Amino acid sequence: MAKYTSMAYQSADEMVFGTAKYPVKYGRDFEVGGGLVYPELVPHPRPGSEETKKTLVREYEKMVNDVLERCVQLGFPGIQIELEHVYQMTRNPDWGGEIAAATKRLMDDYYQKYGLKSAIRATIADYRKPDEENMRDSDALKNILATFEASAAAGADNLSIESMGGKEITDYAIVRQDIKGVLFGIGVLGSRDVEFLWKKIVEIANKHGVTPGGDTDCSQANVAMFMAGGYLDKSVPHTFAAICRAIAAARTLVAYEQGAKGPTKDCGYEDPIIKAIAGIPISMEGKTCACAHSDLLGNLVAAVCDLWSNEAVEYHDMFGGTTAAVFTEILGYDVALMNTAVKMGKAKDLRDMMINSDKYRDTHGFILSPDNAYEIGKAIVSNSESYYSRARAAAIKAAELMRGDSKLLLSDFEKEVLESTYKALLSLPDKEEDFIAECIPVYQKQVKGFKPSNYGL
Amino acid sequence: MAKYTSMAYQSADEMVFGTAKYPVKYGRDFEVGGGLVYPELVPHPRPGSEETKKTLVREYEKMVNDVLERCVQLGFPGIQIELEHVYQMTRNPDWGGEIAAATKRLMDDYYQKYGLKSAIRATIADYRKPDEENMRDSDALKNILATFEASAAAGADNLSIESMGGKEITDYAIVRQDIKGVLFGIGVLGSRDVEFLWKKIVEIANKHGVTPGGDTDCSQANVAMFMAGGYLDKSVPHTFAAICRAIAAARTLVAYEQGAKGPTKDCGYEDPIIKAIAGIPISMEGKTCACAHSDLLGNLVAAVCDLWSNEAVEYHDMFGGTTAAVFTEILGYDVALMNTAVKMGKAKDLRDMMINSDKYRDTHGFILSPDNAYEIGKAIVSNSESYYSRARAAAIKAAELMRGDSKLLLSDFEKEVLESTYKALLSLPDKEEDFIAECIPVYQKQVKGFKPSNYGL
Amino acid sequence: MYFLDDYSGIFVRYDLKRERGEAKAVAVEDEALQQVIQCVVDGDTDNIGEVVRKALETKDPMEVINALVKGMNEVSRLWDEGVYYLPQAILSSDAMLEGIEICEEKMGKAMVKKGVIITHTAEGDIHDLGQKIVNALLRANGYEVIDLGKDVPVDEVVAAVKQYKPAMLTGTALMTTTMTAFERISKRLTREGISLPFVCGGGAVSEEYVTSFDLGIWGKDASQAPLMAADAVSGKDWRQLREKWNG
Amino acid sequence: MYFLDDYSGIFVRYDLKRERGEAKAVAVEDEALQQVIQCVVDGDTDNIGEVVRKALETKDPMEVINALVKGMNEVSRLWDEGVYYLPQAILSSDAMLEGIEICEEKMGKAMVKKGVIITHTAEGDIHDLGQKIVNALLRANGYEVIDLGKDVPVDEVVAAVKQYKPAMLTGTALMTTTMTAFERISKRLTREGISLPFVCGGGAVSEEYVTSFDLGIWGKDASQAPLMAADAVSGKDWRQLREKWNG
Ligand SMILES: [Zn+2]
Ligand SMILES: [Zn+2]
Ligand SMILES: [Zn+2]
Repeated sequence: MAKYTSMAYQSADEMVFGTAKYPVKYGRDFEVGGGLVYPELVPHPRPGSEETKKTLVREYEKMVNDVLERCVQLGFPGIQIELEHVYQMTRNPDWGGEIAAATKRLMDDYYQKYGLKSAIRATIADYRKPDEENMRDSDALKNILATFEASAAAGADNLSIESMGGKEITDYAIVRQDIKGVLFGIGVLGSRDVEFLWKKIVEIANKHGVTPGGDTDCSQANVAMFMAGGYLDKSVPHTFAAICRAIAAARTLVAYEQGAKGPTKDCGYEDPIIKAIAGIPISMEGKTCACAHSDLLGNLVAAVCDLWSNEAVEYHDMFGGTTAAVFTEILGYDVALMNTAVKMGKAKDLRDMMINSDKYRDTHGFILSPDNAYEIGKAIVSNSESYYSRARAAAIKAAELMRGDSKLLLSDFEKEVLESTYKALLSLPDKEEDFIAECIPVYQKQVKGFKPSNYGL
Repeated sequence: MAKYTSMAYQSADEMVFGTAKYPVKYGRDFEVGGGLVYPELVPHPRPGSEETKKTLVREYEKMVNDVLERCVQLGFPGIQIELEHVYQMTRNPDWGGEIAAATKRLMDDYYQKYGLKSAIRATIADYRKPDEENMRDSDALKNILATFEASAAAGADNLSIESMGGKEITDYAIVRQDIKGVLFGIGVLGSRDVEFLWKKIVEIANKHGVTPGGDTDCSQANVAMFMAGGYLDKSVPHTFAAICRAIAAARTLVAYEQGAKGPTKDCGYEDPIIKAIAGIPISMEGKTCACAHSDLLGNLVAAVCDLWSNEAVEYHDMFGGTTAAVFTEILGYDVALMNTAVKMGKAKDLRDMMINSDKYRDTHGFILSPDNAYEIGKAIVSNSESYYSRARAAAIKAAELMRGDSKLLLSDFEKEVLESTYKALLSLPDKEEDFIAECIPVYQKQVKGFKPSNYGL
Repeated sequence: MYFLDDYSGIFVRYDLKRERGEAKAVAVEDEALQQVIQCVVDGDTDNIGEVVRKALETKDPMEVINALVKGMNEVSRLWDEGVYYLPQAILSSDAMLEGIEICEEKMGKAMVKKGVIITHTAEGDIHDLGQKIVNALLRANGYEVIDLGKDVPVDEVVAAVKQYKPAMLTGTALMTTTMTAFERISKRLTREGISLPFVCGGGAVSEEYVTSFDLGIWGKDASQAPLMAADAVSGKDWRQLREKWNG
Repeated sequence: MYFLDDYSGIFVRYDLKRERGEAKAVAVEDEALQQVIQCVVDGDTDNIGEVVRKALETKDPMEVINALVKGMNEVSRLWDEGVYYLPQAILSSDAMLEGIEICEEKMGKAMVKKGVIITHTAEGDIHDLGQKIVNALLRANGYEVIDLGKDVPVDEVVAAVKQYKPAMLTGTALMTTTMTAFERISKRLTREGISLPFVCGGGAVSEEYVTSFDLGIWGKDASQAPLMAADAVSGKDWRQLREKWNG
């Protein structure tokens, strides 16, 4: 497949929130990356509401209405709502379709009445089981594709997914600090599965005239990052998790090579690297997604975002209204601050504040700081012989950046992990075919259910 | 009583977040207004936990621990926790005391283990009923003072209150758009009650060597602001609510004239005016208090803050941890951004972004924009003959500012309200004694239970 | 300090775009009654006494009461349409109630009310502004309100329900740690076999909480109170009210 | 792009201050057993087979098993003290289990386990990493794990409990809309008169939710699983586990 071989931006400094090289327009007068940042609100239905289609549609109607009403109450110019499918919405394509249609009805209504700009992202649930079924021909896959169709037909503006290819290997490898396994799971298998899936998604999007949005390595790199956790956690080393993230960038990039146009998925922390390479608008989540998970780069991750998201908030009452409304309000003001900076001609000042807040707080912020993200992007596009070669180059670059900056302080343990991981990366074969040949027997033995044919191998 | 007759700052532009003319030090290595902003987290116990002292203390221990742990997990340098008393904590002085002691134990522990800076604000509940009992000699008052004592003895660093004087009149007046009543309730009666109460609070604080913090016109000006609500609400006109706020500044100022040192109470939206006059550090709440209530000045209100608060969040689980931890995280990153700006020498740039985000979004943001807040402060100190004269001057100034700035757009209805309120203000007597003489019979007739003797009248 | 001239992209003033209804005068034949109506529509508490007394010189008290109610209906419409805000409605209600009192004196008896409603603010809670607004709106709409006041013990609420047998009970609370009294009231009433709509609202009171116990209906806004009262008086039970107003 | 040199006031790197335990070697007399222990402590899955086979030449299988367990205990201590992280514990567990398997072959029978635990991931949920970690840690601590896998229907879980009569059941879920299966499992078991600790955890699963139904104990972290299992095997019932681990 055609791969990116050059950067969309001349330098990291050229990148800033709100503006992307290739803006995307859709929905109700909604433009992403065209100069302004918008909030992306992700509401999550309460447990129990998934019981019937009727109760779930009703739950979404209430959540969506709360979001749109709060925008008008406070003067927010526009918003994207993500319908992040719970299992039941993809398992039953008509559920997903009907919820998209209900969301669209409400958005049309607010647009007519108040001029509120808006758009819908439908993120279909990838519930294929890599270790139990045929990833390229299963009922799950059929339902997934049918739900993309139904959502596009019903009014979704942006089609996205968090695809799962390679997870059977990375689940095994992440908790064993096995960088080879991660490189194989994310860099090789993940990339191949993204390629397979996104050909189909782009086709569906084109057929319905909607936008193929993006993918995210949520199921793998985010697992590593979430397990790494905060300063007190001792699950996955933070240096190791950061290297997993660099690998994820090479994998997620495949979606855009297949025709996805962005804005990317909010939980793709690898997206600043993607933006540097592909120039597409990105959705990011940071401090205001604390409702969904904690991270050590709450401000930095907003530095080059085009949408700003809460990742997921379960629908409940708070003193200040429902959680959907509350997080719309916080996101909306975050975004207002960014857009004010744009209007004042000070966007880069605010960006640099965001960066300096977290660049040296931890490893993830460090490698995703736009300057370092850009370097990792360059390593990817300069090693485009194979999915493997660019993923490994990204990992090596991330390790080198961490090794080479004395301002990034590391505990002895983290240093040891970084050194051993770096050495392991250097010792791997150069050629993809050699690497694959080496990995297949190892992981067939160690990971129950791993089938190379799921990835065309 | 001695009144402020000059401004602490030479100009509005001199004011910026993180720095106050008169910083306050207390707690565990904690300084407010000394150059950096800290978060102030206010956790609220779940309904039912108030059943016994044991269950409530346990609830607080969990909440406080979640807050402190999240700070260490993410590297936040310090935090203030507000123990905002639910009725039961003040009604039973030993409850309030024991909860302060438990909080201190945990804070000492985190300080020793990690060096986390911290402080406790105890906000005692003013549950006197102005229309039913003697405000200056009742069981409620005795309990309130006893709880101040118990809290100070047990480890509270900052003693605060949301006092209620004049509420029987303003409750009546706000919903009748009766500016005379508001001026009487907040400007005259409120000021006199603050004077009465704060003499006693400052005495208790001094006795225990802790800091008398601040008061807030929560029970009056915030009622007007909350009822005014968003763009779609039609309860209290927004221009009217803004004028109530200006009056509140003249009232809340009395606490500092009596010896309170700040940091002020988070929900005192009048505090930018207070800071301009008195130079004390202020705690503010804005976008990140959406969990507690919505407002139209989410960013602007941070422009000159020294502590940054969530106002109140009920303790529950979210995907990302408990609400106490989640809002600690969001506040902590908000604050990290401000402190980064300080360190970069760009604090005023960020401040101006905050201001421009909301100055013309609505009337409250407009009058609390530091430039306008400063002007209102000048009106207060230049009319210091009486509590009444300065409160009225603040109101007139706020009205004039709104009338005089063509960038502040107003609906016809809001304009009418502004004009009629302005006229009413101008038509009032100049002298306090005349005003009081005019008001007493009117409100004795209209407001059941109003007793001038509660205010030494 | 630097101020922008153009705020587009930062916020949109949707409030300026809002459609606004028009203040139409209600025209009636009689000049005296017209003045009564006008006083109510204007919320003119200074003059209502005089114009009502004047009208009573030539009109039957019930005719005057009808004019007062007509004025108040007009006010409700204006509030609905965004011409009026809450203060206008409260002032009109003040005026109307003052007028009715004068008429009732003349009749020598109270006018027939639509039904009895008990209101209270929860034990431990001294914030009763919400309740006062509810009282005013209910009275303005013709209901007899038994106002138990604020910080009312559970026992007292239950006793009052037994004594007055209201069509509906309301509870207001600002704090979640005081609103738990609502659930206790609900349990006590249910145990005693009493079933009536118990509308709870205010500050921190959430729909999730109120609909978690029997009898409870969540009141989002004081302005709903008269409409809910109408449902209750018409015989709808608490389940029907909840079905209609919540969820 | 502008970078600061001094980050004080912005963040504090508490992680660097953290105390760290020391990796002490467990010394035993026998050289062969010492190597077995070392392989477990190092998580050395490449060499464990060889050293275990070597030790079995001179030692009784139960002696070797005891050495494997001793190594694993050392690993647990190192993890507790922050010397090791989860991956080290998992690799050691891999090594230990491989070693035990070899010993069991030699004995011709399985070693006696501390008790039976059933684990599963909720119906509709295909994220089973949490469960896999729980499995590894339970096995490393000597429990027999019946692994029902992921996306397991309620019926199947209930049937397995009846069949295997475990000391404890665990459920993992990433999504709240799948975790509702836990409550259904609890109800089914309770209705059939079965009472056992049902530890639920993972992703969106909250303490509030899990402690809202009978049998449920909230598991905060996979590392708690072996300790909870020990309590369950020692005869503590679900209420005692909840009292100890939750609240
Ligand atoms: Zn995700
Ligand atoms: Zn307050
Ligand atoms: Zn507060």
